[in-house]
Amino acid sequence: MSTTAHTMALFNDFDGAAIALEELRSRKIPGFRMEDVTIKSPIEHPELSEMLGKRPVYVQVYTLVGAVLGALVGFTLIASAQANFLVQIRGGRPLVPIPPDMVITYELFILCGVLMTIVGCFIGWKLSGKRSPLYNVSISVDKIAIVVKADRNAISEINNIFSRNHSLEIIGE
Amino acid sequence: MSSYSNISRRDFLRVLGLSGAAATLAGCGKTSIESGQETVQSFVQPEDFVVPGIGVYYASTCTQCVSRCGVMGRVREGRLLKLEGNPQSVISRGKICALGQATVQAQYNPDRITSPLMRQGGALVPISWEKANQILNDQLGSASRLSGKQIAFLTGEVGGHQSVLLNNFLETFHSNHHVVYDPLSTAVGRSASQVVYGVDQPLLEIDKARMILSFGNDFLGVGPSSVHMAGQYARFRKAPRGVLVQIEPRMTITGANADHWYAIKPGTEGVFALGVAHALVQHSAYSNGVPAEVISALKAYDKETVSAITGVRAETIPHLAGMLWERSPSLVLSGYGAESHANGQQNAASILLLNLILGNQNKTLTGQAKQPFPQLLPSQGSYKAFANLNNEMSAGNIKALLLFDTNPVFTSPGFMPFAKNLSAVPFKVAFATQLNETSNECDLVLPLLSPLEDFGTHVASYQPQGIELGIQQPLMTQLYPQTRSFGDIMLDLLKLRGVSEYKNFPNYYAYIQTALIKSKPVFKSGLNDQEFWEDALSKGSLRLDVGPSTLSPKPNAVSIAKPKEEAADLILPFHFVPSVRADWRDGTHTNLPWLQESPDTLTTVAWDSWVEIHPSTAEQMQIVEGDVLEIKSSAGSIKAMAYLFPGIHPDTISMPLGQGHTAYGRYADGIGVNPFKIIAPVYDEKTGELAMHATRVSIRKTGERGRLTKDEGATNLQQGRKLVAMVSPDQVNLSKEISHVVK
Amino acid sequence: MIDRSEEKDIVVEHRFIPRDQDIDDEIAWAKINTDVLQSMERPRPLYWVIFFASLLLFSWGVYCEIYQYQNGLGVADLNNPQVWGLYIATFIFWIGMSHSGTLLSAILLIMHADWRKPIFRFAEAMTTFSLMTAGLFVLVHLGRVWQFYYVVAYPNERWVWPNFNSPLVWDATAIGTYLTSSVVFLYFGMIPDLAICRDAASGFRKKFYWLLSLGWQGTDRQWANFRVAYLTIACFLIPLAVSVHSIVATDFAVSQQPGWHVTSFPPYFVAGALYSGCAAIITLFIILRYVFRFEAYMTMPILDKTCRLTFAIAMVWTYLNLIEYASVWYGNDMYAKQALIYRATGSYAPFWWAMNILGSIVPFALAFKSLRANLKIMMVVSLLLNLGMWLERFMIVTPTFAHGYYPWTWTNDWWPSWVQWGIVIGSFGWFTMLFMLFCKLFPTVSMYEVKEMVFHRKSSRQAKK
Amino acid sequence: MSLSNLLNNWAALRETRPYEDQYKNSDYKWGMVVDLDACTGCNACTTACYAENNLPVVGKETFAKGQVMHWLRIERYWGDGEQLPEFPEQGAQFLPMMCQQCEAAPCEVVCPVGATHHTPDGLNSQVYNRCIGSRYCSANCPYKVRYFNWANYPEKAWPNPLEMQLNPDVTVRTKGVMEKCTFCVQRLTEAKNVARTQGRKVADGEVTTACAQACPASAISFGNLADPTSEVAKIWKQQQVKLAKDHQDKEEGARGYRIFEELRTYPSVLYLERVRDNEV
Repeated sequence: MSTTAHTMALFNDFDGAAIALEELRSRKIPGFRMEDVTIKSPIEHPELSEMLGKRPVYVQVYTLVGAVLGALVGFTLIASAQANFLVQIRGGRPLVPIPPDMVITYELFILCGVLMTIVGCFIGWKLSGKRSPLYNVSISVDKIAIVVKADRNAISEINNIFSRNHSLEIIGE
Repeated sequence: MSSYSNISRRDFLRVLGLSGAAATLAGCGKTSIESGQETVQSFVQPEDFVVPGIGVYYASTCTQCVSRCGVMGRVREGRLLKLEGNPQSVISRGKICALGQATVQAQYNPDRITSPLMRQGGALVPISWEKANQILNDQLGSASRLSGKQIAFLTGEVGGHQSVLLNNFLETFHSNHHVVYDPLSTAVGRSASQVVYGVDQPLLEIDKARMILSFGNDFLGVGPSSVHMAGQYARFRKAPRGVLVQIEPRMTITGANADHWYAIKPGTEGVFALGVAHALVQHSAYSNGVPAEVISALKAYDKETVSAITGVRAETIPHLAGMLWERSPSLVLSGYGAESHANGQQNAASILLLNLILGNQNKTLTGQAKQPFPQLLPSQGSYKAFANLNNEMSAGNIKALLLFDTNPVFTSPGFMPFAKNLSAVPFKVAFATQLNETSNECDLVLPLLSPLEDFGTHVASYQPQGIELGIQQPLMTQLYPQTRSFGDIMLDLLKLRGVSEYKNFPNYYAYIQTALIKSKPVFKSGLNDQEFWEDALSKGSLRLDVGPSTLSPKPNAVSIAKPKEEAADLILPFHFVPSVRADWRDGTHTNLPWLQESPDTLTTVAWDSWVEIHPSTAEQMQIVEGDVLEIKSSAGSIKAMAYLFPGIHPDTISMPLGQGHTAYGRYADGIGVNPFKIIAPVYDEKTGELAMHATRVSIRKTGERGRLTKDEGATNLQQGRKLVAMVSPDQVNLSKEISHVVK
Repeated sequence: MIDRSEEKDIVVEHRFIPRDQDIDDEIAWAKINTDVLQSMERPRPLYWVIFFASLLLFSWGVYCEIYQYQNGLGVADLNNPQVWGLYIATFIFWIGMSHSGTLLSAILLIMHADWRKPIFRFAEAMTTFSLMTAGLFVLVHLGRVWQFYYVVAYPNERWVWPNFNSPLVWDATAIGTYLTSSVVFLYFGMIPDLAICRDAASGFRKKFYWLLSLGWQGTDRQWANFRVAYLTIACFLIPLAVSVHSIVATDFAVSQQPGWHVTSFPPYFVAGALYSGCAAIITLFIILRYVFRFEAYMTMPILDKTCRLTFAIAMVWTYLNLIEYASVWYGNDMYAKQALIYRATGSYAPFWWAMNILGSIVPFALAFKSLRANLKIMMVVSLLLNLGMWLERFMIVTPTFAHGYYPWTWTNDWWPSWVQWGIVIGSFGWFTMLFMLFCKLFPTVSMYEVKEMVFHRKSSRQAKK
Repeated sequence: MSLSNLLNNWAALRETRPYEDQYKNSDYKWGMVVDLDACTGCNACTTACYAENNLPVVGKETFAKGQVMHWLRIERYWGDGEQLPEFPEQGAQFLPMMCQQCEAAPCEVVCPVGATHHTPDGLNSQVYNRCIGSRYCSANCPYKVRYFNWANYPEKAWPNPLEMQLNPDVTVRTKGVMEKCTFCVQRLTEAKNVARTQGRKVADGEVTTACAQACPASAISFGNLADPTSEVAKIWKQQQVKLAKDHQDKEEGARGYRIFEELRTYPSVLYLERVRDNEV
């Protein structure tokens, strides 16, 4: 069986959780790294997540790629389609007219941008990856949870820290 | 013209309807039926020269109106698709009118009758030809005792060998009782020009005239040869450009194309003409050659008097006189409008008098070429003959009545109880392609081939250039096996009557082929009989190039009365002027969908009847478009929607003839109303013809309002756009232009 | 369909909330959950009345469409030149309606105006559904609807493509993009709430929400990515929304018709769109507030703000409207001028004046606080505004056709047939039906955002102390 | 390969029309001249069009709805101003109006599916199979000469045996497609094929439209503008109207003009002004 284990503590409010986190960080527990801490909360709380150290987000990169590709591929496809269409003059306009193509290019630019953003976000969520079993419905109501992954022997100490900071409930594996 | 006196039945040539120039012929040509029928394709075995997918053209002659234009039919895989003008015909010059093209729909009309019909218990039921022939034999066969006036043939203006056979058939009853009824007969005009020129219908050289002064003459619409005249008109408009002035109470198509159009009180056209004549004879250049009594009689027609009577501004008269003076040769025309009044012939004569004064005869006005086939000319209709027949019928003197190419029940005026009298006639036979109000009342209806399935010969009463003997040939196999050619039926009837001369002719085709081949010498053709015949068939006509004859007018024949103003009628304040649409005529053609769907070009109304009323009059009476008006005359009343029409005299209202059918097929029935029924019994004093434009009526708003079915939108003005630009002749240089008018 | 006993256990507590406060920040998070979830469980009876009424209208519309499909567009009494009639007018109307959702959601999100939070969800839903409705009209007005896919640029062996010069193809692309994006935006912003539903629900509904919530656990990583992605999409949506309606405007501005060939059309259309959208939001706000007992969340101060926003946009629209008239008037293009004069004096003049009054005068009702505070009046006003906006679209289409370049085809008395009216009415039924279904299936008030709102407001208030 | 095609022919793909001598090197450019001075408004041309192009007769009710299908209509105006004269003293002004076959046709640009486009011989063609019936072309046509199949007209228009008259060279259009005057393209195609098999060009006067053929006053003439020796080309030249110009600088005396020239549609139909004598 693996040497690591998970534990989760529920807190009433962000302040309680914050103190607990602070203590976790200050006490250098062997076999415990701050990176392995996850917060689960009903709403977003940037200050709290900052205490976990930098956790970069790459969504914008996907967005950029999507938008740029969308525009380029879009224009090329349209223009070459027009160039290939059995040569038909319409209203004396050029066969490959720039302004109309710009309109469509613009739309594709946005469309691909949006879609790639979603893709980026899903990747950020490690979608279809396994979700941790340590979850409690009250999180979606009003409780804040701190989930820790650490060596088995560190778990008990961590749990102590939680209980000392009067967490409502501690759930292990 | 329908009289056919002292014919000796042993005169074979007469049997063939040849006389005059052709009367000194002999010998007999072989007949080949097959050769003729090769012009007809069948779906099953196309002839060698029929390439599937390629349209082949065959020449024939149009029978829709009296013009008898040469036409070509486009035939594909045995189907007739379209009619075009035949360039080899000088009458049509390769052009064709709407009415002519619509013949195709008479051919394919879904309401055609496909077998003989017999009246049984009030209704017409289909019967076999055997039965029909038996009935004919019983009634008209050699056993029949009918003779003289007891039998009558009532037809439209039939001509060619049809009329020859028809008259020869009557002849076997010792009868010449062939009554021709044309509700829009030009008898008055003909008689007037007889008086002035000694001919029925002088030749109009429109393109030669530099100015045309037309009193309601609709030569572009219902003229004697409107397609030909449209071409002449186009040339007339090219440099040196002629000027057309039209004077009439209700604008015709011709009036719509005039340089200047004057609205005049109906029936006063003659007075106006005499006013112009008066203005002209002031100048010695015009007075000499004019009898003194005429000049003195004209004195009464000073411009004020004339203006008072006609309602046209006084200064117009010297102005027009001046123009006629400048623009010689001119051409003055009297038209149906001017002639259809109590003083109709008087009007026409006075108008034609102007030509004499202006010396237009033999310049723009000549006589037609000498006619070598007088018997083939269409017999001209007259109301008087028709009225006499009606009296005979009501007196019960008519025992058998044969009807062909006419619809008197629909076109007879409302005051005449024709329908009632007709039902009293013991034996009534109708020859028809489609049932109509009249054939519906008959005891026996014989189904005819459509004009496009039949053979025929035609000599137009108006021969614009030389003589053209139009040949009508089938453009496709007959649609319905039970339908037969009128000619064939007549031949059979003649055989029933035991006339021996017709035994040699198996059918009408053989008959006319023989007849025409016999007439070969008239055309000085070098071809042998067979070639001559096939050449004629392929050209669609036989031509004789003879120049026009000269006219010898008789000025002092015109009697000029004192001008008198007609009293205003308080009960019936409005003049009623029924208008004739070129493609509807008297209503014979309103069963053709194309002609119903094509909007009247002046009002753009389609699929309906309407009442044309001048906007100012409408304003006084608070009438707006769509108001249902009741038009009441002494003879009856009809209802139709109002259309505000500026091209009409404010004291006049007008309605189109031809609508209001009740038994003429799905496209005509229940559409509009029939103005014939409110025509009042007013007759031309000289000829006794019914005066179609002399009816007085009153208008009543019924309170109902509808929506006219018309093509024009919310406006009939150009609203500042340059759609139809108008320029005056001095702004353009016509002489430099490339003209493409067919000569 | 709801009996009294159930009624009892729903309590809407009435306690004092300062008038300036958008929402009671003492409200407990747990209560937010229960309130919103209950709204999905047991709405007031009126809900069902509305739902079935709209179902009825929709089925009538379907009947009319089938009738038209069978007999051809002739039964709509369209003709030459009146080729479009109500279909295209109503199409623009629905497209316009769809803009407010984006406005409230995206723009206010970026501007950190947090009073949007209780109402943006249904606004976005409105966007999505009105877009779907608009899409219907594109199909309905086609002569051969069964061939509609010719407009789509799908690869085919004959290299036949749509005509990319045609504004209609631009439309198709723009609307397609907009629909996709706004659906994504709506759904994406809903994921945390879907998780809440998942946790609260049981049975097959649990499965349903479990699937939709994409394993949301509210971890810090999920929140971080979520925030960025959501914001990015919002940023995309704003220019997109603007482009969509300006492209719809080009349908007309690009064409030759006098009265359409106007440079100021795109901004004019966009303003009109936002205008009608906001008016519709007010309407739905009032309805939802009652039907789902959202008095505690859709509060009067928020309505007040929405109304003020609407008033501002109404004034922008009025300005652009006048600009259009002015530019036509002084542009001295005879044809356009005739068309304008015809609109003001011709046979459609009553609608033109009604449109101007409803669009530019009536909104002044929104300028008075006392009136803004009165739900009934606001209901009526918002409906009037939308009527005005519909008339605007009608004026753009019908009188212009009636009075184009070519006098011969001028028509004064053209009027749509019952089929057209039927389909237009049906479209309202279809929209309401979809919207009501949505309200039943998904949380109409964004729970997590309201929690944030409450949380931040409370903390900032305590900080002040 | 699409991309290469795009890049190689970039210049050609960016060409704007019409331009001076555009048809100099092409075999055909069909054009028409209508002499309004000769036109008598007799309806022969419209009937010919019905016969040649299988136009359905729609009947009274449909006609009343404004859903009539005449490709060629005769318009009748009483004046050019905005006031109706008391009497139309210079007669009526007739205008045969059919598709103007514009060189820069507003209808072509807006069709979403490219059902209408310009052919090499300068016709504004309509592909019925491709048309989805958005009617945008009609909305954008300044002349309003495009006609839409509002119902399944063939069902009722030709009760047996009337359908035997239908021209096999012309499609019978179904419900929901747009149609309009084609300059009798079926005749043109046939003539071109015949000429090609004989290794020559179509001669002047060899082919003409149904309306031009019927017109009793020969007011309509039709031909090949690309051939300077053809009648129409001569008339255009003599009237000093240039196809590719939106404003003609012509000297006094020429009466040729094109309708709505200022809209830059460059029609292929030249109208000759109606001449009427004012001094009468």
